[in-house]
Amino acid sequence: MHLNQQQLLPLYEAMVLIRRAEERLSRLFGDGEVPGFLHLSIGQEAVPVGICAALQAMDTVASTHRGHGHALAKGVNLDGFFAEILGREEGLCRGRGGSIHVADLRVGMLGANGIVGGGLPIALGSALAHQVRRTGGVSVAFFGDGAMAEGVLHECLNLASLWKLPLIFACENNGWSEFSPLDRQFAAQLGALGNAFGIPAVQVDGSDVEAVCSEATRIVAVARRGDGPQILECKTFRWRGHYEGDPQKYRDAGDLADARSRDPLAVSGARLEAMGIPADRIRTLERAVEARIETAVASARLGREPDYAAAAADVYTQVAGGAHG
Amino acid sequence: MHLNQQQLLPLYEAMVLIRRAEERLSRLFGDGEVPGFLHLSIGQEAVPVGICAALQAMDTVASTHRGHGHALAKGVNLDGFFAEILGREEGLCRGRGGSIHVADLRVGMLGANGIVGGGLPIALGSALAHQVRRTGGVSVAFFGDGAMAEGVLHECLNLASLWKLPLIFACENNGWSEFSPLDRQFAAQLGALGNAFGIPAVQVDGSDVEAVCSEATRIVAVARRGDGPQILECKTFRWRGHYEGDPQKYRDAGDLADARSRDPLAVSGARLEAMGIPADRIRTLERAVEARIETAVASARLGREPDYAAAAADVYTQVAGGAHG
Amino acid sequence: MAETRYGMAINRALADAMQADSSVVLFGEDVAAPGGPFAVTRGLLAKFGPERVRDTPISEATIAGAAVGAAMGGLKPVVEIMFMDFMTLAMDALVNQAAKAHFMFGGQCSVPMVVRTPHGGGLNAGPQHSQCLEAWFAHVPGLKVVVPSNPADAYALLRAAIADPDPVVFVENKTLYSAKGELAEVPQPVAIGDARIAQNGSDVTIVTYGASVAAALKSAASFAADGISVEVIDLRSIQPWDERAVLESVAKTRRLIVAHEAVTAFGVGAEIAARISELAFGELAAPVLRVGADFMPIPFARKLERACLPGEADITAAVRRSLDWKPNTRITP
Amino acid sequence: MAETRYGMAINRALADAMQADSSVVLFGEDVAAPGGPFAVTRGLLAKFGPERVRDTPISEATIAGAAVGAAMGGLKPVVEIMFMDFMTLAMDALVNQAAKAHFMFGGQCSVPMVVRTPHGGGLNAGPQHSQCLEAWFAHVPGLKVVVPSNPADAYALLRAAIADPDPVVFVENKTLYSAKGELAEVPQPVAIGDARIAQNGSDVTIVTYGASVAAALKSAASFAADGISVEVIDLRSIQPWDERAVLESVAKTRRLIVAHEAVTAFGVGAEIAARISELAFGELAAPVLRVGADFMPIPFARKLERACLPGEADITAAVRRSLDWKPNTRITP
Ligand SMILES: Cc1ncc(C[n+]2csc(CCOP(=O)(O)OP(=O)(O)O)c2C)c(N)n1
Ligand SMILES: Cc1ncc(C[n+]2csc(CCOP(=O)(O)OP(=O)(O)O)c2C)c(N)n1
Ligand SMILES: [Mg+2]
Ligand SMILES: [Mg+2]
Repeated sequence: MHLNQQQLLPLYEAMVLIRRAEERLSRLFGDGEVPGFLHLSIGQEAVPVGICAALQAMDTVASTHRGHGHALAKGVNLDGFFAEILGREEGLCRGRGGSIHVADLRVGMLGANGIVGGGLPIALGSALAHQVRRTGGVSVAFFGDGAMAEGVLHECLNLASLWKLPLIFACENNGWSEFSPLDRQFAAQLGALGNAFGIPAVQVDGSDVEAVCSEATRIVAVARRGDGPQILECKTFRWRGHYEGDPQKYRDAGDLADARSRDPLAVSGARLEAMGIPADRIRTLERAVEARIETAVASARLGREPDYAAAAADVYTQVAGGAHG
Repeated sequence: MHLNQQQLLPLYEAMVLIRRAEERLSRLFGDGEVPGFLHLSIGQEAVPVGICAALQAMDTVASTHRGHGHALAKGVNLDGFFAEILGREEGLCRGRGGSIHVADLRVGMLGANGIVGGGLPIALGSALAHQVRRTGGVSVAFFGDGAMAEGVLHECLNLASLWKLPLIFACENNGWSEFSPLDRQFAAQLGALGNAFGIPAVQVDGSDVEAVCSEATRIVAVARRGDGPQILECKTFRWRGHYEGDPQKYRDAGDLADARSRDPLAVSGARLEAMGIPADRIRTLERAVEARIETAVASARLGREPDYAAAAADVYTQVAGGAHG
Repeated sequence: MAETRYGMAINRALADAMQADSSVVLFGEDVAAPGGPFAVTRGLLAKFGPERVRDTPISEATIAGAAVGAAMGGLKPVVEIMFMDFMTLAMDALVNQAAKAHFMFGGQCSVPMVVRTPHGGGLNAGPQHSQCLEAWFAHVPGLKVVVPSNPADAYALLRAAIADPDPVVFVENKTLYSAKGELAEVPQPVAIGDARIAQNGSDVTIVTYGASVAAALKSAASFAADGISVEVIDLRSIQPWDERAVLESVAKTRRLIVAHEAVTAFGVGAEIAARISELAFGELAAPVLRVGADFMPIPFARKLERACLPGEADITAAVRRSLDWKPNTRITP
Repeated sequence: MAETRYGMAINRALADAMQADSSVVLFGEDVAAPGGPFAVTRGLLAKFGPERVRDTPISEATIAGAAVGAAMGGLKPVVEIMFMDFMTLAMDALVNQAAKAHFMFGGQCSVPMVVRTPHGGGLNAGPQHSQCLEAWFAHVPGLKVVVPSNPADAYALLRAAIADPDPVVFVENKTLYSAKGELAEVPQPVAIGDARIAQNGSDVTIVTYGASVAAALKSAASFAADGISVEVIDLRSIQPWDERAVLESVAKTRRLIVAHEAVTAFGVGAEIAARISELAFGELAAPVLRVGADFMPIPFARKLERACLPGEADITAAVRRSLDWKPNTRITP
């Protein structure tokens, strides 16, 4: 199924935002401006964008250690995003979480997660809240192919099926779990596994945002109308190392070339071109995205160091009284 | 497939041993002679007996909270068994474990287990030891239908498949997980689940020891020759409460009647009769079993109270030196 | 005032909280139709329906993790882990998610969830069904931990835990479920972090919580006969714990015993002893002494379990040691 | 003698142990082909082959549980949990199975397994990748816990852990992997439970372990300039810990600081402080003071993490407080 211009352009723009934001982060990391670890999703942009395009504002997503795409596609505040990753008080998490814990609850982004598989039961609980509170919302659990080995996936497939929860299991299958390839990590096909629990599963080309979006739209509607959990497995490619700085010695040139041969931006760019969108319109769009990013970076750089006393006082929700420690 | 007389008689005897031992335990429990909780497997005897008949002495089994059958079928010392459950120094575990932790490493019985699903990775590790040490042995993980919901099953199916371990997943599906029926506990069929991981699965009538034994014999041979893990799902029936003393209000009369209508002893008893074994031969066999049990009970009752100082000194393996605490 | 059992006080707290706030939901193994493994949730399914009271499969990791997501999504989940020993399967959700979300997301959200779980021995339930692991949770910034010792506190602390914006580990005690006590028509609230003077005294202080409170009170009563006045503080909350109440008592008695059922080594008592030994160093007339379970897995056999778990006699012995302590007593290495 | 990095000392210990004993096997996430997330297991796959050195899927519960079964089956598994924070997923196998099997089966078997895992902050890895959770394991009878602070101890303690019949949690420290130190051609053995006097002194004792040893030594050096003699004890083992060594030192100095990177509250230091405050009550010239991380999840941003984690300055301040302590100093409630 193909989208029309008005539909595809914003998705393209969202993918450009993720790509450029992460390229920018990569440079900032290289310059020592990003503390800690940094996991980039370059090459995988069509997955979060295609899925989040199928969501409404009230819908919720739980993310992974590779969560920038999910965050940006769900619409987190861009300034707060950069400020967080640079460790600033103005960050979404006031500098306490960093890249691996970016969250923006206002837009239903329940947080990146440092624990592989950690987002699955959180998303399930969020789906339960949608169901019990009759919000009409759905919840999405993003997880990688490596996460499929964690027992919590099994528990969540089972419980989501038993309780017919409005939950989308969104697998980003990029073929790698850190430095190990999928076939040495997981013996099952996710689809067959889901089917065993009575959960419908589809596979899509995760480099084609239109394909992702149209499947996501379909299954989100199914989940939303109360017909239970759904699985969407997106075949995608990790272009960069597991983390920035990873020399990727374990990866051969062919695998990397394969990865780069399916560029979600190129796939959708070609479609836009075929629709007759002039190249300079695209370029203008890209420039605008880049400008937003530079503004966000500049503002993050000007941000304050996080306030230690405020952090120390915020281990528990601040209500009257109560010292801890 | 049917067994001949010489084959079936010892299996029948082993089932009688479990039945009578547990009936005896039930009475001892009623009399206050058994401390703690007691989970009986009456009605399920054909499963451990059929499977353990397919095993060799070096093969290992990891068991569950409902482990008397596994223990007795694998050949644990009967005196030590009763002494343990009565909390005596002469017990298999010197009175430190009780019913739920009965173990006899000498016969490859790696222990009953108080943690639902807890035996699965232990059995997997044991299978790994068989594989690495080239013992030629196989390992069996017994688990209930309720345990299927634990994430560790998923992890073990995956890892056993990836590593082609000589591991038998032996599910005792008695339809109940404590006070909750299977259909409210688990949304998948175990066979389909196993197949998703590339693990062959068969279902058998767990009340027919011949059926269990012949399927077990076949798949144990497959696992033993290095062709990887196998699943055996045994449909069986829990006759008694989840634990002794359970009033079973959650269970309707029909379900209980169904359970009792498939008595493994009756099924095999009828076969023995059809083979022309005289009833008094069976009765003699049963009397002998009962006598062994009475001897074991008598000796357990005469047993010593466990030695506290010895226990306190045995938290770690006793080697020279080293105080703890 | 009416006499109520500890388990029933919890039941009433759950019912009252669910009545008062439709966002309170319960889930756990056998808590709905069967009414709970210890009958604590009996009747709640009938009262509040299958949407709010749910049986789960045996999936502890997901029970706890789902509570986190549900709490972030506007519910107030109260989940049950059937024995505290099984918290081992739920640690990630509690420690890495529930405890940290509020802080690590910069205060954007709270995680108002309660995990109810029973600890403790005394039932010959063996090494995997008898542990007291509350010290683990007290060591995790972001979690609160409470351990009520009687029906009134169980009611009030559970209401406080459910009302609390942060994740609370609510530790029950298996042997207390049938214990009776007064519970008022309109129960008094109790704030998490406030200890209770269970018995006033002036010669020595016993700080304790959970099932050990009863043993401490018995010990105190036995000393009263000898004219020795023992103060018993029921801590009620472990994280945060009421340092001020303990210091005030020690300022008076100058002698402190910390008693609990958990294994002594690296247990809750270590923190209390360390802290009071520091803060009241110049005031103490004897070292702070600890009473807890011996250093071993809780054994099965009656005699072994009894010997392993601390009781009135152990507390009494510690009180004696404290009272008899002479300045020149030195235990050499 | 040759200078070696901490990570390489561990690598050599693994290689030597595997060479010496064919029942030693390794498995964990990315430990085989990739050579370990911190390159600690590099080369071992090539040396010992895919049967004995295995990559696992991301399945911490099963990694730990399989180690139990493998150990009961005659192997000596050394498994890796990539960050100590992920031990939350492996608790059941460690606490309910590994720790208890020897005792609960009446001594029928031992469980000779080692779980290697790195703890600690300093890398801005955030709240879920920086925790020091060793106090949990020290509280569990049946587990041993060691935390080496330098290459020689890392080598010797890992050999001791692998040779040990019981389950050992072998805690490494991420920031120490690249730390250099001497490692002899034929390294000296170290027994689990034996502390090391890292620095002799007579005025005050600092008991510490892991990465905090270096901070303590720096602090001690800074005091030397003022003529104050600080003794530094590197505990090396946490369970069991060397009570005698600490008591001997305190008999001399009469002042004790316990320092570690873990959160202070309910941490390892609580047990040591409680125990020494009890045993040496009459001998102490000042209260036992503790230094540890502040009570919060380890924050991400550089400034926050630095402020939260204890360092030389915090140790120095504690030593000063101890030295300056006056008998009438009383912190009132
Ligand atoms: C519980 C847990 N185990 C291990 C890790 C270390 N780790 C971080 S990412 C990762 C690989 C995840 O692979 P996948 O799920 O495919 O996600 P991808 O990195 O490919 O996006 C691992 C093992 C972790 N963070 N959490
Ligand atoms: C991890 C864990 N969760 C919960 C329990 C409590 N429990 C004991 S047996 C049981 C039901 C097990 O059902 P199943 O696996 O079908 O075995 P069955 O009792 O039918 O033999 C439960 C929930 C436990 N022992 N361990
Ligand atoms: Mg991947
Ligand atoms: Mg069952």
